[in-house]
Amino acid sequence: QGVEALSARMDFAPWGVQAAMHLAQVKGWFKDVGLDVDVQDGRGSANTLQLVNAGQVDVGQVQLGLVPQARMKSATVRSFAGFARATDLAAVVDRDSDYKTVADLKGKSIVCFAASPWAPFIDYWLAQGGLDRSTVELLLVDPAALWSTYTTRRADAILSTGPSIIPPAEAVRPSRGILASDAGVNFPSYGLIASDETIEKRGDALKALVASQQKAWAYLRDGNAGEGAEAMIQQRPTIKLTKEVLTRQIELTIETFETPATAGKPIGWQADADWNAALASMEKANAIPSGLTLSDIFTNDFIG
Amino acid sequence: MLDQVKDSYIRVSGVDKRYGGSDASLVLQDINLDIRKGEFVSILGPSGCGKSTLLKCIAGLEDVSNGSVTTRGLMVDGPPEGLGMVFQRDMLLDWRTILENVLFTVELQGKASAEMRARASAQLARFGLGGYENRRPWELSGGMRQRASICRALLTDPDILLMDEPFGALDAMTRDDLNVEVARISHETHKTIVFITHSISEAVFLSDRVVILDRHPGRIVEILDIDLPRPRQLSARETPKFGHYSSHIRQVFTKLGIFKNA
Amino acid sequence: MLDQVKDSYIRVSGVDKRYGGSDASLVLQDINLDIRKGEFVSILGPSGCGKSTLLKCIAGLEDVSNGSVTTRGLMVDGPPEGLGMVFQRDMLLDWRTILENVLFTVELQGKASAEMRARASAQLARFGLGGYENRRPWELSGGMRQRASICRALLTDPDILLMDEPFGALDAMTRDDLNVEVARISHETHKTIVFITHSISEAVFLSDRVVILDRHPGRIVEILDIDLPRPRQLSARETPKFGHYSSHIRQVFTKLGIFKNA
Amino acid sequence: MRSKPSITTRFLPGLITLVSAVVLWEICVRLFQISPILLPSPSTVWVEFWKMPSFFLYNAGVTLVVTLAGFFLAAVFGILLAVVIVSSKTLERPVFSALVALNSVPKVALAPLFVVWMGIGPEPKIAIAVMLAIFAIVIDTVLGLRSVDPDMINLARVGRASAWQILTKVRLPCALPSIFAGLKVAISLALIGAIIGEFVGSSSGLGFAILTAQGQFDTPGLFVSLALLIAMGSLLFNLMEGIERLSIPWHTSVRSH
Amino acid sequence: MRSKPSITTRFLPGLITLVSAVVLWEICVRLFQISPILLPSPSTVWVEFWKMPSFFLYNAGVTLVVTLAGFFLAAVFGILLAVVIVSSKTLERPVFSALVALNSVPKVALAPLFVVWMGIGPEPKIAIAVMLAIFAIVIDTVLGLRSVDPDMINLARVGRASAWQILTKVRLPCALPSIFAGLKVAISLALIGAIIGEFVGSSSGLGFAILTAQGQFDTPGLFVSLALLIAMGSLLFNLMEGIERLSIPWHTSVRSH
Ligand SMILES: Nc1ncnc2c1ncn2[C@@H]1O[C@H](COP(=O)(O)OP(=O)(O)OP(=O)(O)O)[C@@H](O)[C@H]1O
Ligand SMILES: Nc1ncnc2c1ncn2[C@@H]1O[C@H](COP(=O)(O)OP(=O)(O)OP(=O)(O)O)[C@@H](O)[C@H]1O
Ligand SMILES: Cc1ncc(C[n+]2csc(CCO)c2C)c(N)n1
Ligand SMILES: [Mg+2]
Ligand SMILES: [Mg+2]
Repeated sequence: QGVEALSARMDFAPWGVQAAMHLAQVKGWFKDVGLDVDVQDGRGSANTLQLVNAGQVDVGQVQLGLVPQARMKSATVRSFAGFARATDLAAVVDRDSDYKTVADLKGKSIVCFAASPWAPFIDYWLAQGGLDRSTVELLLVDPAALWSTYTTRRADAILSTGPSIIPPAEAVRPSRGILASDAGVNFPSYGLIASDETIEKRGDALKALVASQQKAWAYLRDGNAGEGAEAMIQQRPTIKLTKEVLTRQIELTIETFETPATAGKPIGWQADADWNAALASMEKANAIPSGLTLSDIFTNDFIG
Repeated sequence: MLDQVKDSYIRVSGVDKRYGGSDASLVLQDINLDIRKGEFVSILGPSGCGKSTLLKCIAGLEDVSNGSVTTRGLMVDGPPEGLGMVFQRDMLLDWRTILENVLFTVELQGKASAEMRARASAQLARFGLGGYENRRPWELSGGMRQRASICRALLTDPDILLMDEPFGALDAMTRDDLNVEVARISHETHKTIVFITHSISEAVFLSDRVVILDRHPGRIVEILDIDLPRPRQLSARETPKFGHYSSHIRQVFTKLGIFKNA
Repeated sequence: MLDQVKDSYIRVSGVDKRYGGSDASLVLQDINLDIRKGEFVSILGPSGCGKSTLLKCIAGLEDVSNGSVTTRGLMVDGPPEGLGMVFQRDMLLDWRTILENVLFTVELQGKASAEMRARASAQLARFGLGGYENRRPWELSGGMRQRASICRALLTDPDILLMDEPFGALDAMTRDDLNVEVARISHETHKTIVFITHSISEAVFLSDRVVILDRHPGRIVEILDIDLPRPRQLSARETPKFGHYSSHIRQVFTKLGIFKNA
Repeated sequence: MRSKPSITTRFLPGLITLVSAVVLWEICVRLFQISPILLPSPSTVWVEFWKMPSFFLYNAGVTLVVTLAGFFLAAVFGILLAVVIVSSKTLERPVFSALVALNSVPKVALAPLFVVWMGIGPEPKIAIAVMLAIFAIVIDTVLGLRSVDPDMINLARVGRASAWQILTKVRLPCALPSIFAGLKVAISLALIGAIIGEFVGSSSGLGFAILTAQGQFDTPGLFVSLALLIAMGSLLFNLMEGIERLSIPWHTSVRSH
Repeated sequence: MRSKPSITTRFLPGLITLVSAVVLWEICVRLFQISPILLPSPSTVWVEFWKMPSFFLYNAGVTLVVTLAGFFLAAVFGILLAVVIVSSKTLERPVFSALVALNSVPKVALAPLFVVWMGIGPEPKIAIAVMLAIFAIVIDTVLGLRSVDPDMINLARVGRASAWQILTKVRLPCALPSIFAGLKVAISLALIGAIIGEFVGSSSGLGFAILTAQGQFDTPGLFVSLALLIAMGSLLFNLMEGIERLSIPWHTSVRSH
């Protein structure tokens, strides 16, 4: 029995959410399940989703909330595992500021990038605090400029994900997040996607991949986040990764793993209830029309 | 008609020429000229009368607006075979050495060889440019450039040779020498030569016939047969007959009132 | 020495000239020449002997390798004031009409005016280019271009006029007319004129002195005073004295063995 | 010897190419049933445009303004720098080195710095457009200024032309054909620069529209913006060519064409 | 009348500029205590480079290969297209229109689609480099080919030169100065193209190094890559200039310079 090659593309440059992949690589857990996985860095969730859809890579690890939108635009990808099942989208602000809700950001400057998963929800989200684009200063910049805009205090808030931003910000601008879900934006976070075709034809490989990831995430959850960070540093020697930051990112990511609807279910298992709530908020935000079927968006067939 | 065509090596019949659209003024009007094989014909005329234009029409470089040009009985609609031309400007190519410039046409015709190089060098030496083979055009004086361009035209040994004021930039003595050289070439190789010049004595010395043009529009006013024995020596210029021809041409020009009331 | 400098309007003393590095061969060797105000000096010499180079040195366009040039007692290290020059090539600017080309130098000197335009037009007409004011250079024949460039040099009414084969592309009759015109200008306006030509008779006809150069390297072999009465008519060319000067120059050249054994 | 082509004969072949390319594309997409998220058909793009024509046209207008501002500044400073380079032996190498260095840095990589330094107003966009466009102008203008026949300079020197006159009355007119080549390249680059600038930080313009479309898998929307860019780019280029024809009718490249 | 400058006098001024710019930068950063995350000092960048010299050099090598491949293809196809444009009245407008259209599309916007279509190998990067570089070459070559003195063509025609010979023996040599101007612009654009390509999808090259550095907020690392890009860009440009000098010693722009 030979090993099967599989390419898996991440969302962005290496950060904590990708730890399970690198850990499985280092621990040999891919080999254990008969896989030879090529873990690639990405250029944004949207871009990775496009590549999966075009067949350029087999599997993507992306913000799953993008799948319904993509599906509407005739993409043929589905999620086959959802790890971070709660929303991690957040408005990140100074830790000791007194911003608590959307409404508190009135008159403040908020930075985001145009291709962000946040983009379609911004107006809806602002509206929950009685705001709109005329009552806040919305700066849309390149993803690369996002960070420097926030850390040089050109913006009061950054629309991003809590787990990715808060740990590295600790050193330069200690921050905390105001979760998007507080304002009714329920957006499923990181998980794995593949094209309908791959799902149909390479089920065994996907199943094996999910198994290895479940094992890795469980291991990380059980107090071994630091090892995940080390695995990443080992796998990406030329990139200046900081163990503390990665560890914290892993921990924060794991905090988004549980929703009431998935309590007690295996890691990666997705609940109809969560997705229905997600679709409802997307419909309200006019990000998608109504009428999507859940089976077009995700499957639990590969969760062992 | 057909006989005439056969008889004439170059035949210009009823040629009109305008530059630009049909509204442009006539540059050449009703030019008729038959040149036999081996003949030496000079074209004399005031500046701007259309000599260069006529030569370009014969070479197939300019379309005629009316009438036709044939060489060797064939209609000219592009440069015919076996034709060499010296342009009024020297047209040396800056990216080639002088020797390479002289070899240019030969090269185009795929006839470049070590022997040709030797012939080109010899040609250059004969024209007083020995030692300048590897110089670039911009390192030469005006007259030297002109001589190099004559060498280029001669090297292919063309059957028909069109020369547009080839000796304009040369001093009197060099010019005399080259006159003798051209007369020799014409006599020995039976090339058909059409030669534009501003020098009346040069025209008489070299030609079998001298075509005199007037301008506005350019048209033939007289074709003068030069009945001097060949081969001619420079001393022929001192003969009364020569003087007669020269002063006749001078008279024609004076009658035309060239220049003063242009 | 100082007196001499004061006396001579243009003074070339001990000039050597090489192009390129110091290893390049000499083009001009030990040229000494004093030209008085109002004098007409022609330079005769075989093609490539360095006539144009000498003129450029006088104009301050080329640095001399040795020796010095002064005009009006001042060292030349760039073109001096009140100097006009006709280049061997016509150097018309393609982006200007003929009239604008003629006005070019005047414009540079801030002297363009409606009156100047009228004078330029008149000048053009006198040179047989009436009606071509608004044409572009490429629409003119070689001789017409040359005449336009002479008009340009004359229009500023320069005190010193340097002319490099200005009539090389002109027919005999036009040339005669312009010879008369230049002689008139020289006589009436007392311009100091240095004139390069290939025509011995032109040199004799126009000049107070004729400088004869030899080549390899270019050097003065004789300076001939032309002692003919002024103003001169074209008929002066038929006088015995004229013939004497001409044949003397011819002899000098023959003795130098110009061309044949170059 | 060729007669002057009329406006129709000048633009007809281009138009025919365009139309046939569009038709071919439509056929291919329909034949191979390519998903619109990968490559939408022209008709889809057309329909998409008409869903929000004013949105697209407004953003195109924003980009056009930035492009023209960037191009204009690049032309002025580019020609100025070229003049400096050609005029001054001392400044030549430093200016050139700085320019080459500047040009080797991908503007996209500088995005964070731009936003930090200049915010997200029109300034950084214009700056990027200028930086992208200026190089071609400088290189071509320098070539043009240096290709003048030395005897033409001599002619002006004999007329005691000042350095300024030699520049304006000889060198620059002589260099015009080259300068126009530079400007034609630059106008396209200014457009690209404007888009890159909008990528870096903007909430309007076609660059912004493209990014938004990309983030939402709206490939038809993306293509509407691209089509508008193509239209704008072609228009600007042809405009430059027209200006060239009017400005240098005397040059061989225009005369013989 | 100027004497030929030696290698030292040619490059010394550029070097001095560079060194003084670097020194000034170092002083500013130290004086104003600018955070290295915004703008690192040259010394920080230097130290950063020596932490992983082989990493940076390897990635620079990868980018260099893509750049050269892109440049080479752009040169070949650019000159070819220019020849087609100049030679064929029928193909002229279609080819030109297509080229202008292609050039108006910002490659940064197209890059993601390229990766989607071509994958993440070197192909899309080379394609982007080619597309960015080719336009300047075409425009400048067309100008050069069209600027030939008509009588030079006549000279060749009298020698009964074939169309091919007129092209290779008259038009192309005449056009060389213009072509080199295009190539000098193109080599810089090819480098930028390679980087843009690497931004979108790559796991090596300086574009990749820049992106990962950005992702980690590793500004010093970003600047090492930028410095290497500047070095590479300057080197390639000066190389092109050297080749130009060797190839067209006869042209006024080289002779008088
Ligand atoms: N390309 C052109 N476009 C328009 N008119 C032209 C063109 N070439 C020549 N002409 C006109 O045609 C006439 C004849 O020119 P051509 O060059 O044939 O004269 P030419 O007899 O050779 O004169 P020259 O002895 O001065 O060389 C002139 O009036 C000139 O203005
Ligand atoms: N730019 C240059 N570089 C090198 N050598 C040159 C240059 N210009 C002229 N020469 C050389 O200098 C010599 C004299 O040239 P010049 O042009 O002064 O001759 P000329 O007497 O005017 O000849 P012509 O009557 O043919 O015009 C020639 O041998 C020529 O090769
Ligand atoms: C929606 C969304 N927006 C921004 C980021 C930002 N981000 C992605 S990777 C990275 C580097 C962290 O070390 C950062 C800041 C994200 N992940 N998701
Ligand atoms: Mg002529
Ligand atoms: Mg001369």
